[in-house]
Amino acid sequence: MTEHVHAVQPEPDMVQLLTPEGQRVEHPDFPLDVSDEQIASLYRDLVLVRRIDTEAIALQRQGELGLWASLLGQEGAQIGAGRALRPHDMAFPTYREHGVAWCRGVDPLTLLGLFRGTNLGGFDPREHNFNLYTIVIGAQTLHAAGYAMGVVRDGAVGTGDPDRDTAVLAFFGDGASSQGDVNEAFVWAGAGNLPVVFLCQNNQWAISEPVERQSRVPLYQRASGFGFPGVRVDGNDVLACYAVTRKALDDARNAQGPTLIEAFTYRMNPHTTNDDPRRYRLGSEAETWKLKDPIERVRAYLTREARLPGDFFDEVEQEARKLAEHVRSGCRTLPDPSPESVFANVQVNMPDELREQRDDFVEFVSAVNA
Amino acid sequence: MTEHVHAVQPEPDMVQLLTPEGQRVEHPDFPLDVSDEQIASLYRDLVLVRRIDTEAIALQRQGELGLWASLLGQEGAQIGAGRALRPHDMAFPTYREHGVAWCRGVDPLTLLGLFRGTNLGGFDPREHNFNLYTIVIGAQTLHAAGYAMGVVRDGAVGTGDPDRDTAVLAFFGDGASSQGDVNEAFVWAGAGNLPVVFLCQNNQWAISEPVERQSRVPLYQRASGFGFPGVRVDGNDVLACYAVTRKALDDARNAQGPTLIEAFTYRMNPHTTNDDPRRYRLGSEAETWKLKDPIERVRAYLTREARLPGDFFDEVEQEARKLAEHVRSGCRTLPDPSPESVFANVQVNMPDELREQRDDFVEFVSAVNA
Amino acid sequence: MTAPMTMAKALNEGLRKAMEADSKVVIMGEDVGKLGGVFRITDGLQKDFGEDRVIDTPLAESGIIGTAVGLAIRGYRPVCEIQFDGFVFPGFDQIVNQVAKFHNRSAGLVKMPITVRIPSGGGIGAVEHHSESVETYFAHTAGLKVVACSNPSDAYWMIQDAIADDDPVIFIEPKRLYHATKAPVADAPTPLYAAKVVRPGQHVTVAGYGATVSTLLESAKAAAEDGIELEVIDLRSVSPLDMATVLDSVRRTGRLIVVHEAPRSFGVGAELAARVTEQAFYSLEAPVLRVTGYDTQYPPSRLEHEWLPNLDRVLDAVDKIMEY
Amino acid sequence: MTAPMTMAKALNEGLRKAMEADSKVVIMGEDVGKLGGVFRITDGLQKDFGEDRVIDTPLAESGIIGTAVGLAIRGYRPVCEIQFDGFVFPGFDQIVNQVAKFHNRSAGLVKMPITVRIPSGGGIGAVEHHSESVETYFAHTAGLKVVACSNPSDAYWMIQDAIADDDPVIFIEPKRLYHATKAPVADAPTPLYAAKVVRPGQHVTVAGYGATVSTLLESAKAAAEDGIELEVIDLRSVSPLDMATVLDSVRRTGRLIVVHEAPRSFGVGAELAARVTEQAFYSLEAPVLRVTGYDTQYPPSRLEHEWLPNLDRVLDAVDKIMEY
Ligand SMILES: Cc1ncc(C[n+]2csc(CCOP(=O)(O)OP(=O)(O)O)c2C)c(N)n1
Ligand SMILES: Cc1ncc(C[n+]2csc(CCOP(=O)(O)OP(=O)(O)O)c2C)c(N)n1
Ligand SMILES: [Mg+2]
Ligand SMILES: [Mg+2]
Repeated sequence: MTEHVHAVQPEPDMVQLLTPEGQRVEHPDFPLDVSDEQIASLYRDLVLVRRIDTEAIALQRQGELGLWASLLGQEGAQIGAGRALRPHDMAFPTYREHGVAWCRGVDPLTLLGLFRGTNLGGFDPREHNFNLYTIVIGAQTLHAAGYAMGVVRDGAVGTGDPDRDTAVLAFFGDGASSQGDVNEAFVWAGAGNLPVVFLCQNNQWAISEPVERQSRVPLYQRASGFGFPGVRVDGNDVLACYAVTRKALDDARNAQGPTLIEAFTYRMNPHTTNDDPRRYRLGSEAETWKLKDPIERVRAYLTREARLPGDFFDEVEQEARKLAEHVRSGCRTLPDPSPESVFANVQVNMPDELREQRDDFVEFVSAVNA
Repeated sequence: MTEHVHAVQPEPDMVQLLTPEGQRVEHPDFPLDVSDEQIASLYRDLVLVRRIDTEAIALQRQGELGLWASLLGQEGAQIGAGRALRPHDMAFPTYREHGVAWCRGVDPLTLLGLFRGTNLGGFDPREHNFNLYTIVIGAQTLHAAGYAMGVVRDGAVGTGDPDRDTAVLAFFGDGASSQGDVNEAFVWAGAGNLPVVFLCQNNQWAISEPVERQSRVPLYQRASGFGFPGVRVDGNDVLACYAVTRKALDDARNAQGPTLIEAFTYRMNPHTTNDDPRRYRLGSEAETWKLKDPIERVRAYLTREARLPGDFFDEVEQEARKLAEHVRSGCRTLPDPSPESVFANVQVNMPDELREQRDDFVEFVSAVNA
Repeated sequence: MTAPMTMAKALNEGLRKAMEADSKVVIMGEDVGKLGGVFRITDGLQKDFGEDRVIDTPLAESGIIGTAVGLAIRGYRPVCEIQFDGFVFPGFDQIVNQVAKFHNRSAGLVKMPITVRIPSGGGIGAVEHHSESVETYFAHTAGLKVVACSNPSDAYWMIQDAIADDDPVIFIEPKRLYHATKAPVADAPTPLYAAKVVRPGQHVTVAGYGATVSTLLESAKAAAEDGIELEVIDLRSVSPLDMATVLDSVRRTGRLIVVHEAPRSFGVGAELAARVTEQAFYSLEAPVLRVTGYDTQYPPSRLEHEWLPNLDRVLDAVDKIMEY
Repeated sequence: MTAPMTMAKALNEGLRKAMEADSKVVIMGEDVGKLGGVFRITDGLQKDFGEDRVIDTPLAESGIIGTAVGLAIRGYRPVCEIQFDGFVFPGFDQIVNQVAKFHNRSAGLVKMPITVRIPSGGGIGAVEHHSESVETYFAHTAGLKVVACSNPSDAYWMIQDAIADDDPVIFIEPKRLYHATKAPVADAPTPLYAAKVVRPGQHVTVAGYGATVSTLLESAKAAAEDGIELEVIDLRSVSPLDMATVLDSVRRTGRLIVVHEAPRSFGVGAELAARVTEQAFYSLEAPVLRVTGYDTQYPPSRLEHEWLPNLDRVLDAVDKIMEY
């Protein structure tokens, strides 16, 4: 297999605030004064969500999960964007935003039901202002645009009141950029000046298809033709992702309209636990991206620049172990769905014909289990 | 009703080669040497297709057609683009490209069946390399992209042989620019470097919706984010439309990939004969556009600059009358569809169950008519 | 009872009432604002309720439905207008994969009180895609309800009840009835999901919905002259089906003819035939017969009146079913 | 007879044969190239036939189908892969409004020899949208043919016949059978649109297609032990339906049970019930019964095996139908 060469290279003007070597650099458009404590806390997020991911993969191998979509390599984009959200902002994830879920305060166990097959999501998006995972590629970007229409109609944008003004953050992938729905969401957002930020994690691959199958120009450039700005950020730089997303969300809240952010990153793992990337890409590609690891650069900064003591890292590691244990044991004890539940939520008001089918099904299941 | 103000104004850089006053002007990127004879022949096209349109509207009023979508005001865009096509190029119209059909050599009567309700189109797109009218907004742009994929696979692009190299021209409207299909067609064309030219007739309105409902930036700008050039041309300037489309088609044939052309024009008539524009726009808007009439400026040029004798215009008028008569009488004698035909073309191979239904239907119709 | 009004006017009044009743109701679609929709069903509503509640959307059906889902999550109650039946398909994915599944996906925690209005059916001499009957696609989709109005009074009440329903409802409007006749609006509604016997009769039950109901009533008149009494049922709801009303009738008549404009195969008639045969097997004197659109693409309008279920074809079926 | 192979392999071989037979055949879809598709059905084909004939498309189903229409107009014979059943809906408009209507719109002058392959159905423990049965939507659409393979030999022949057909064919592949068992490929095909009696029996006719056929054969074995002989019919084609084969069987057994994974209401079972009741009314000892998916969204995978038609539910239906 010949090495796959990516035609779309990171732009020189890709926003970066922390180099792969852990050096803080400045960007004129995105000033960021963030304390070392804050950076340390971002480090903690990065490590913890990576651990959640690692555990979930292990659980899948052990047959406890049917499937898992790993975020490995994308922690910087997800934590940076996730931490830029305010509590009352709303996030619309795909199926891979476990890191964003973490930032929203969603218990990792809440995410597992879908992958274990005990439910289809099963949580209330409004509890943490984090939508249910959406599997149909691109569909959620229109939901985000519609939600933003609601925000506008609620008078929750451009009032200047930080506790009132609300932004919406829609996630999608490089492959999703080709879907009609995503482009229609751009139409709605641009023409309607909606308070929505589109965050495309360009992890270079849509399963086996490199991003050039979707576009021969950088994806952030898609925005201008719809009438709003696009910016490419180093998706492995949590600080840059934080700064760029915060700015875009502020603009949205201040009625300045939408922004498209392309977080340039890499899917280090297979597409899902079902996938075999050896069929379509060389391991060497991942090796080069390993050098840009989103966690290592922060660790390097914290040790070299901020000179954090070693026991800080030990504490985070401790916490990660606890979290891992929580995920492991919690997953195994997730309740199986009841046969009733299959019918209970088909609609709010169940028609009679469905009652009969429910009774039939419930009786059958109990007979089988008897 | 307050006057509707269009936010999207024609750009200074909108390509124009013939002013509304009939003055030839040059544009650095689009040199055009056309003889006065050629311009005269374009004038003839413009007058004749306008007459076809006028007759069709009259036929609808008389109940001979169920519906008609008028091209009034868009003759320049359609004749300019239509005449830039080579015989072996392929055009994909919407339902309004009667002028393009004319350039392709399609008898106007062929277009009437659909509007009269005697068929659904009923001609072979390959006969004149002009596709069937497509009513589902935007769908034909993907057909054009797919056809262009076929052209590439046939080795009919970039060979340098003018009789072999083939371009595809896809028409759509300003409203259509919002459809997922149109943007997906841009994705395919850009990522695949397809020999397809997208021609958007921005006639300012999608039925009752002004173009700003679709976009807050000029539509030609949509192209860059998909990786190909976009250009705005004065859609009421037949010479500019000819020059710009010719250049784009040449690029496509030469494997230079797609172009988006926004022909900036105006829908002078109601959306269709069913529509009542008084409900949503002021007549004064049409009045200002009347001053930019695509035919008047050519007539002015031919009289003042080319000094064509009056009898040229008389001849064209004669021809127009003949054509009108052809349309009038031909429409009334269009054959009604046979009951068999409803079933004959459901599929190539008719299943037995359908035969029974056909016989049932045919028998019923003959009974009714008996 | 009000003064007589057209179905178009009744829908317009019903929408107005719904918007007055709940400030979260928003109307969205192509040309629904200033124009009032190509059929004028939303006439005057933008003027009275403002551009924030009566929204002229960009031209994309997936966008219309997809943004409605987002508005519903935010607590709104969107009423989407699809301009013509054939144009619901670009929005089909958002309806089937999102609107119909979201409540279930959320374990019942999020409601999708979305109403999708679809001017439907043929008989108006229109071009391709403007005369189709798409109800079966949605009836086969779990999580959706599908209703059709057949007269101004039902139109007025059903649209309000559909909007007030916390479940997504596909609201089929027989476009050729919009301006067909005027009728007064009853003081109280029939329950949204209940079928209605609109003419009693003891020999044959004929069931339809939407535009075909008037065809059935004419047919009943004609059949009565030959001494055959048809019991005409307006199903009103295609999903769920009010089987109690249908079965009660068929158990009395022993004969059922189902009529709809949609193609016959895999249509509503098939489902009724299956259920009635299963649930009233020993009451049936004859098989359930179907008078429907044929299994073809919708024909050129010059042939649509022959193609559509009509009086003659219904009476043929009546003769046929009486022969058993 | 070949050596035994899986259905996945048989489809792969069939596709290879089709591409060798006609240079206008192109395969297009998401990940069909280097990866060979997420199920490896197109494994190795891009390597052997090149990127021009095995095309990794951008990620958009409407685009995949819409460009296939354009390729067909240009004289190609596209084979589109939809990655999973639930993802056909973004391409639904192009299938229903263009693929199904184009030949008719052109008065028969343009052919649409497009095959849409859809890995379908449940039972693989997948997440939402990956286990659905979408055949009924297409069966209700005039202009489309819908077939489903139930074993490697049919898979090998049917995919070639579907591609060779000048009409558009929706090709349903029961994904849980891809790697389930190996079987040899017969030397000659059964006609594409013919149903097949795969086990004779005199008491009850049970008809299914795709993955349910194996369930029916197991059920027949089990029922035989109780002295009840089921005649098992593999419908193979959902549209058109081979009624001759079904009616011949039902006229002998007097009893019919239809089985499919798709939700019951407005499904394939309803159409068969309607037709059989109409065409064999006096032969029926009992109403046609349906063993199907329930009228719910597809359940979480932990409950799918109970939700899907299975041996126990089929045998329950057999007991029930024998009581008439
Ligand atoms: C409409 C639709 N088509 C196909 C799929 C199958 N599928 C799941 S993920 C995926 C690739 C997505 O790539 P990208 O958008 O880059 O997101 P990533 O997985 O890389 O995060 C595909 C094709 C789907 N889920 N939805
Ligand atoms: C998918 C779809 N939705 C809605 C319609 C109804 N419709 C017909 S024309 C039209 C407006 C089209 O506007 P534009 O694209 O600007 O083209 P124009 O009519 O101005 O030439 C609409 C909404 C349609 N034909 N197809
Ligand atoms: Mg990706
Ligand atoms: Mg327009």
